[in-house]
Amino acid sequence: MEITKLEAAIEAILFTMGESVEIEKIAKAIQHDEDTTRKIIYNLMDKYQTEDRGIKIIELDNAFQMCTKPEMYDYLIKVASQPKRQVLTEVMLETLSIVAYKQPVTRAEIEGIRGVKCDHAVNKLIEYNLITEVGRLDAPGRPLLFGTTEDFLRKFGVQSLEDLPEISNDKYEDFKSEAEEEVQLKLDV
Amino acid sequence: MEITKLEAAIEAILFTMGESVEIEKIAKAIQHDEDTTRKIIYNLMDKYQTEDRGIKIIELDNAFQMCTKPEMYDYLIKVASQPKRQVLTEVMLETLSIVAYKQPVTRAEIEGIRGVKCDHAVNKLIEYNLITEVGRLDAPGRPLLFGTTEDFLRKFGVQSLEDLPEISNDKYEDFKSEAEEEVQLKLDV
Amino acid sequence: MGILVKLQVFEGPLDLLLHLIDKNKVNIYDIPIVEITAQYLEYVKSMDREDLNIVSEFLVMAATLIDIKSRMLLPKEVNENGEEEDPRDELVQKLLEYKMYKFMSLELKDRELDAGKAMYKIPTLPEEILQYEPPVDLDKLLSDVTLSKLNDIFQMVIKKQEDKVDPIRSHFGKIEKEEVSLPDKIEYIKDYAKMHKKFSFRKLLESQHTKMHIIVSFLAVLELMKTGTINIAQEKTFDDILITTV
Repeated sequence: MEITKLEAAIEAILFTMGESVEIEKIAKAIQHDEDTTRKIIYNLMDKYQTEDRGIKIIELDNAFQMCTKPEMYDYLIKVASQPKRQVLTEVMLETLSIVAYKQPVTRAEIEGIRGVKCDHAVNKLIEYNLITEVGRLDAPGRPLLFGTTEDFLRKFGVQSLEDLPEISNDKYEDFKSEAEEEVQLKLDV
Repeated sequence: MEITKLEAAIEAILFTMGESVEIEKIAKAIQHDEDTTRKIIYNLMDKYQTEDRGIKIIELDNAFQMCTKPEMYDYLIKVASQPKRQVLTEVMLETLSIVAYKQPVTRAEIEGIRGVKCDHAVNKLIEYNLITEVGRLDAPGRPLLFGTTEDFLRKFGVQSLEDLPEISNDKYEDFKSEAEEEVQLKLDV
Repeated sequence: MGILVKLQVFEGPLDLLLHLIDKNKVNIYDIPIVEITAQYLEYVKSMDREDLNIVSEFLVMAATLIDIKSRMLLPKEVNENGEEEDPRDELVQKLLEYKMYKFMSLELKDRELDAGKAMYKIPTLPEEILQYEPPVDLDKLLSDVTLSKLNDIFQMVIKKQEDKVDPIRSHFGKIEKEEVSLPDKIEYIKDYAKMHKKFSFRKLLESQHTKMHIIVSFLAVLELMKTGTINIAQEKTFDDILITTV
């Protein structure tokens, strides 16, 4: 096989593995002996020397690893330290409202109310520190319980959870009679 | 700064991050505007096309990510562990294609097209992070709307929704003429 | 006993219809509704009745087909433009749309095959950068969220949940599926047979509390006969059956 193809294969291997890979393994993968493999890698390493490459291959004992060139470090810090774009989606708002009013609440309960999985929303809300784990339910599997954080209370200017706008029983009754009316209408038809 | 240096920086960033990185972040890191950044990345992508490269850069919506070229797969599975693959059933694929092409779409719309309930498929697709809730329809009952995720783009090798295999009136026409041909054949017999 | 035929499984009524249209090599725009309806009903008849949800979806389509069939017999309806309406039109549109997405799902599957071969790399950020967590700007994040909006959202979510609860059916008692396993029942009858060398089949059934228990008991007796653990005898038709342990 052509050398270029083998170079490509080695590049792919070192990239995917991320960590150092023994020459023995690389040789097996490209089905050549270790000496030949080593020559190909050295050749590849030379190619990486050019200015337009941000990564390089280093040799460690009998292994090789791909890593960024040290002079790239500044760029990396700039990317990694950029704040993530934070948005509250409708899904997250719904989840937040359920946690606020039903806390402490399990993931399964939230899913029961919304009718869909909510892992992503819950994780994001935890990341944004709007909700947090507050314990575990004393039930099979001991599921985690979630509640709102102090940050949440502070942000909404609520002294304590009792200050949340009330969901009155009236409202529940309203919904109920509304639903019943609808059904009645259907039956009349 | 020279273009080559910037290319090197982008290569280093994409290599280190491993995950997809938004164009916005890359642009900030190399201190250029997004348009220029995009041009540099496209240029870099071209360079990766050569035979001696085993990796490439893919575009996903407004982000870029580095991955191995598919033809390297055979070498890679010899060293790397096989990536976990979710098997999609026919039902899930049908549901997914409806979401992909009609998004944002409600459960009821999907069911309307398929003629069967699809709760299980929708929930599985959410669990696999191929589709996600994207909001609610402003209609009675405010039903949830679903759309595809970045994982969907990656899994199906699609750059953006515009890049989906084309669904068009042509296809309808194809089906139509196919059907007509069949009839013609019968008449000829 | 009839011959067991393994039926092809269809994803839904439209899937089945497309299959029939394909099998009969007919034009989707000119479905021979009488034949197709007959074949469709034939399939539905042979369906496994276990999952009523699935069967009922196929039945809705059956009703639609019969409706179309009967309308085909009537003089054609004319629309506002004075054109004759084909009762099959709506179904044809649905079939075409479904067929299209089914086709696209295969295209997607092809793409998946190729894209699935690309491998990625886990992030290898230096530790100190990894540790960095961008602060969350709650003010910005929650800029247009007020307490009352949160309240509205919660009520909307709750209302949605209540909408889903059928007020009539929810008043019915809960029907729980009772698990009766055949191996358990076989054990039970074996024990029973140990205590009574000779016993009445009718008595055995009378001691079963639910229909499911009776059915499974019957199956268990059949099984024990097959394995030669018990013998049965019946004098006359409709007489009680006597069971003896071998």
